[in-house]
Amino acid sequence: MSIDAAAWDALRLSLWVACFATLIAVPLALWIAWLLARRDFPGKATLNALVHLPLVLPPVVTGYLLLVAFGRNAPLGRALDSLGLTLAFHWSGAVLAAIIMSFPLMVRAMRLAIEAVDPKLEEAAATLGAPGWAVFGRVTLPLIQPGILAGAVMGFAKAMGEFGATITFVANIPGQTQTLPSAIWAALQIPGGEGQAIAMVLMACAVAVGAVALSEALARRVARRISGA
Amino acid sequence: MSIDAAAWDALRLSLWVACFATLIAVPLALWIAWLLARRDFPGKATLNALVHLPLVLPPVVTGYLLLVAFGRNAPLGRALDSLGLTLAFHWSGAVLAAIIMSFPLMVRAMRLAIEAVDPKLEEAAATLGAPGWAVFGRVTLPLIQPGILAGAVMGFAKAMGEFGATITFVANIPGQTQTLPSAIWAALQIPGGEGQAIAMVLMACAVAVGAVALSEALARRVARRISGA
Amino acid sequence: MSLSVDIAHTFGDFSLQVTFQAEGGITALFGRSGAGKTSVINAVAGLLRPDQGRITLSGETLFDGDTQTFLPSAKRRLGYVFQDARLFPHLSVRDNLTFGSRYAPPTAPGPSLEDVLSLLGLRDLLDRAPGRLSGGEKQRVALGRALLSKPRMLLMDEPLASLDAPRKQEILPYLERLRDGPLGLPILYVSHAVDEVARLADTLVLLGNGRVQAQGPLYEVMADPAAVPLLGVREAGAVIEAEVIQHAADGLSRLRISGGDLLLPGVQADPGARVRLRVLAQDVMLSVKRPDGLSAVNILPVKIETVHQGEGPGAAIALRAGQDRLLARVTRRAVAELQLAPGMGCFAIIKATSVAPGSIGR
Amino acid sequence: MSLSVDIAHTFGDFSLQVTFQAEGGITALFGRSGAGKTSVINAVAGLLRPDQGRITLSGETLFDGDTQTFLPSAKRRLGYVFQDARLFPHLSVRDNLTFGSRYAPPTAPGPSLEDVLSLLGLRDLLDRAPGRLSGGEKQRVALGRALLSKPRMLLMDEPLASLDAPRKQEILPYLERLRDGPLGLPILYVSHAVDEVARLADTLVLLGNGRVQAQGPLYEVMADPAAVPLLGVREAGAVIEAEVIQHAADGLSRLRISGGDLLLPGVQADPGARVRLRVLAQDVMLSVKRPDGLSAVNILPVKIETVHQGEGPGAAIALRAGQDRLLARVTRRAVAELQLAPGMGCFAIIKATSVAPGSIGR
Amino acid sequence: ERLVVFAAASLRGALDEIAAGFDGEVALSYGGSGAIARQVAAGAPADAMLLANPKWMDWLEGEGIIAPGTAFVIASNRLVLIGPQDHAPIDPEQLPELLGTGRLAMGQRDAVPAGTYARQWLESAGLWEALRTRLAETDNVRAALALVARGQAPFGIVYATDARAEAGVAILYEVPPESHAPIRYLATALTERGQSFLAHLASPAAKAIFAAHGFAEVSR
Ligand SMILES: Nc1ncnc2c1ncn2[C@@H]1O[C@H](COP(=O)(O)OP(=O)(O)OP(=O)(O)O)[C@@H](O)[C@H]1O
Ligand SMILES: Nc1ncnc2c1ncn2[C@@H]1O[C@H](COP(=O)(O)OP(=O)(O)OP(=O)(O)O)[C@@H](O)[C@H]1O
Ligand SMILES: [Mg+2]
Ligand SMILES: [Mg+2]
Repeated sequence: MSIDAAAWDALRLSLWVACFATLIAVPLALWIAWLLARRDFPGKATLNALVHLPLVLPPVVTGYLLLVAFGRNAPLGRALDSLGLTLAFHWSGAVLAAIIMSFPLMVRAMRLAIEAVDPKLEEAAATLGAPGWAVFGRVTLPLIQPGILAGAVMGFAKAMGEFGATITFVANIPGQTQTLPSAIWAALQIPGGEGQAIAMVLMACAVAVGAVALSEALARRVARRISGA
Repeated sequence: MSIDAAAWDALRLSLWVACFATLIAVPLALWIAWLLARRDFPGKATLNALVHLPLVLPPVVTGYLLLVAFGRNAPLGRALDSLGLTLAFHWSGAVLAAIIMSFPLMVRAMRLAIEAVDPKLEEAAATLGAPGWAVFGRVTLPLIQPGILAGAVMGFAKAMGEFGATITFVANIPGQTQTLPSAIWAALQIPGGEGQAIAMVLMACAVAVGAVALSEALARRVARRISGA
Repeated sequence: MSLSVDIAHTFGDFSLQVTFQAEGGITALFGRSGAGKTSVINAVAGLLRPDQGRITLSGETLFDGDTQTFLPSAKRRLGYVFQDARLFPHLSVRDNLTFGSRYAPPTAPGPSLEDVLSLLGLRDLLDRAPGRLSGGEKQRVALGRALLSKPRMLLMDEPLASLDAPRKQEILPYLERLRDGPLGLPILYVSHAVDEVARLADTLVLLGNGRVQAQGPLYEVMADPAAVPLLGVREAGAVIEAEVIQHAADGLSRLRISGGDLLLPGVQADPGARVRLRVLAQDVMLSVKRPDGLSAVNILPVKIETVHQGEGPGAAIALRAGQDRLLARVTRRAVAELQLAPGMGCFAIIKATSVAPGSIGR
Repeated sequence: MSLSVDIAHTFGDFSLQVTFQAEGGITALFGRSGAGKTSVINAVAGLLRPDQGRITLSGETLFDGDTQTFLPSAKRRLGYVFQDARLFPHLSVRDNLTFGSRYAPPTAPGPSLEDVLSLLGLRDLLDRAPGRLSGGEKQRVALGRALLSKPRMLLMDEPLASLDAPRKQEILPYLERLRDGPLGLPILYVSHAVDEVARLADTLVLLGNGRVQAQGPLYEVMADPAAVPLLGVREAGAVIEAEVIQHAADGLSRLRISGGDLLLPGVQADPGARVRLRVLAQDVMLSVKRPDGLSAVNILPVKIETVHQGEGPGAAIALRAGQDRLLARVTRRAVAELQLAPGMGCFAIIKATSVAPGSIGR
Repeated sequence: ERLVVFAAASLRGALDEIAAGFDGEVALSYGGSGAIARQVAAGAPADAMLLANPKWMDWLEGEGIIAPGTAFVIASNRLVLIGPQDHAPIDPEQLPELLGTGRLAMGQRDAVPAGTYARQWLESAGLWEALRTRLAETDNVRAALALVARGQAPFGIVYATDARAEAGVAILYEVPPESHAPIRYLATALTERGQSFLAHLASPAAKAIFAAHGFAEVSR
């Protein structure tokens, strides 16, 4: 296998993992963000701290905890395994790691957006007969689109860049669990690997530029729609 | 030096670095966020992508790039050095790494908040004679406090957890650049080091809980003031 | 359909303690800025949970402080037109208008989008975003949005304050039709404008400082000389019912009230219909003998019931014309010169044009 | 101080093309919802940059499309009272009120905080957050905030729409004092309410559909029978100046106009002062012979100038009383029966109480 | 079905070449020795593993993941002292003075094997006390190399294999192998198929490749 092919594989896997992670994490993060912004319940402070934890802990620790929880020999891992969902040493594990690591970023952005929604508009929707979920879906959700978008692009970028937790949890198997950051790291581990590393860093930059540009274009459309300008 | 003392040192240093990094990064991030939210200029897209880059790149690469840019032999590093600001193997280098790594999180949150400010209020301030900076200081800034706070707490958490870029850029010098994540990482590399690592992870968790709780309390006060409820 | 409100609530220094009944039709809440009108209407809509009390609509309990009952807004089906329009900024005018229609029971009666578009002149704005509307246009969309949610009752918080007079003259008859039509849609209507209130309301609740100052059927509250200061001197005047007799070629119509006939312009109702007339106290002159050679064509024999001297130079005089009550506002000097006194018979001169089409309803 | 506006701007389908001059005093922009009033005022304030044209204030160019001049809002020093209050939600009422004071030149004349608090009844609300104010309270704070920024000119976009009549009666004289006092503060005033306009304005600009339909000194535009449909039938009426002669014990005052004397209640001005009277067309009756035994005490000999038959059953009649012009609105039937025609002399009967204190100014 | 081999990252250059010569497809997953050991303990689907740190092999034996005595040495390495490109060789005794205010870059003393070996050497050379507060410890030996190559640290202790390939640095002193515990890369098979790869690793061709990358020959 030529080096270049491996780099492309890593890029493809990273994109796949990041897209998948973003897709799963967005609704989940939205729900948590909504809970944190709008509900009071026991354990709210704990949940809030928990969401931030992956930011505070070194990623290796997060990866290690994942390994302990979802390893093939761990009860949880075994249970999921028997359901056909293998996480450890599988790209789906990389997705899980990416979700966890990007979660705090997503939740924060979305929560900020939810808190900025004028409750008077939600009240107006309620007086028009809209039940709670419809108020959320037809008023809150469209109004927080910029926040969702910001969260999604940060989460996607983080998922693209996640390394420590991923390599610890799912290792660095080319074509299977080797994401772009793992490949870059591995390239940096051998003498003369900088050339390869630079090529892959440029790939990552290109993805970042693309994702950011796309999100900006979407954000402009959303903003135009919301401000009605 | 007993292990426990080293852990406390690492915690102290991490807190110091994170606080310092947050203090410096907040105004800087606010400025960039404002530029991105409110101005159009050539190179805006590039700046925007650049801000996101530390999310996408593996931290090692960021650390390496910092070394290239701010190393002793790099012009920038030399210039700073001659100004008496030594970054090499110094906690100030850890601060720089933490700033860069937490920058995307801060900028995004603040930008989101700035974009949510009703321009009609800024217009109203202008008609009352307030020049641009006063409009920002007396209207925009107070209104985006929740975003600043959210950005600051995310940035602080990230700064507490930063590891890869820091150790690559300024190594792991106890009392100088050995932050809590470095210490946790080191403990995990030794068979049987989990015990120590867990103790330090708990420290990190405590900090996260504390920071999040503090930020929530502040956010509640700010929100009460803004909504006038 | 009857609304019964009996609530108490405190905001800091301000305390609200309001009890009133509205038996269908249009109930006007009238009062100065800060009197508590919006707070009352919010409590009815379910946006404010009062500290205590009870709100019922046609027997259904919307709120009961004792039993901790609180029906959520969405289940109350009350169409609320807010003081600030509160349009959804991300939806076009069309989507704002139709927002609530899907939550109404499919069989619920109500106006069609077409009706609302023509009534409110919104046809050209359908694809506009709310941010690009003028102040009055926003308010019209808000009104249309509430109507199209097919509510059981309309709550209107100064819905016409930002509208020009011609537009008001289009909307007011429509509200009357809603009230009187097969729906019999009851309306709780907040307004500063006495002429709107006089024209529309069946029941009048005068609010002041969080308390009900006077309440009752419009005819009674309006014809009460004691209510003159609450309503404003220039705005006081009786409201009477009349039957349309015939329309003449020059546009004047003959209307019959119990005390005689009146000739008025601009009456739209068919002969035989009953209409409501507002006769401003200041538009009624008194003469001790029947005058002639006057451009005023309406002269009614009346009996003075009470003479209510206010603080200023004017006096409010309650008159009986047949079974109807009229209110005249004259100067004290006139009271003295003409020796006006209760029990005295005289002639009320009402200028034909002073009963504007706008104040004729029902 | 003179404002000159000559601008053109297009929003989608709507095109604005407005040219007018305001020579100090109060200039009213009057027009239906969507006519373009807010757009004009925004352009003057610097919140809308017109596609082309020119705006100057006392010789200073605020905007010039040709030279690309555009003075930023903050440098224009115009106090803008917005149609929506736009209070700063994070500041207390006090901080909202004093927001602009530090940017005004220290020597600039203007009202004190104390003045504004008493005028607007805001003293108890000083520490309140805007979110806890009623609709009318917000509007009052917005007005106070603009006044306290010591502007060179006030721009008011329906500032009184959400205020009750008594509060309006307090604020209107204050605006008149601002206009007439040592400041001579010019005001650009948007309103739907003809009575406010008639009372306050020196210059009237009637806007319709983005175009100026009529403009000129208030006395002329208001007494022009052709303007009746633009103003609304019920609101039309001449505005005349009178001199206060003396106050009688019963509260009536004798005022002299060129055509004779009038007895009116509630005149606050001292003898010798000149006041402005609004006489609604519908409050003027015509009689071919001098009537007696009437409660109306004001009877003026007049000459009919024109008879303007509208579309409805009424007619607007321009009258001359001495040098003053009056407008009477009578039924067509009365025109026929009394054979009213230009050149004919007759008597105008004006009810004393129908010239309410509110419409007496200056 | 391809073979999966988990290997210490520092073996990468040589191992990639060796795997290319293997009869069959091999996926090499590189990581830190500690991470690999933990992953194997957690059930990683590896057929064989190669670690740079014997302590972790002991740990796996202790945990009962691999049978005692199955691990064997496949390569060895040497430590060198490096400095700027044009620097003359030095006597380690001079190191404390030559460092000046600079720092000595090396792997983290406890966590990174190269750091542990370096510390053992410095201790045996009697330099530890003088230098231990003047170190710049990194999370892997490549980072230490980068610090010296970028001039951030004047000197560093790294593996000979890394130093040879980096043009930006010069080898100033070869650390005597007997001054520290032997540097040994240990391999063990976890599956039947892994055995064949290990056999290939022991082949002369593989040994030649190791040697070409600067790894020292080991006698079994
Ligand atoms: N959240 C609140 N906190 C404190 N006071 C409040 C709050 N909401 C309203 N008030 C006060 O309660 C009183 C009644 O307010 P409300 O909005 O009901 O008045 P309103 O009659 O609708 O007046 P307007 O005609 O000006 O809209 C006012 O004095 C107002 O300041
Ligand atoms: N941003 C915009 N985009 C498109 N059309 C606009 C925009 N702003 C205003 N308009 C249109 O321009 C016209 C004039 O608006 P403007 O706000 O000046 O009216 P107005 O006279 O103040 O009305 P109102 O009395 O209802 O406040 C309206 O028809 C409005 O729909
Ligand atoms: Mg209100
Ligand atoms: Mg407007």
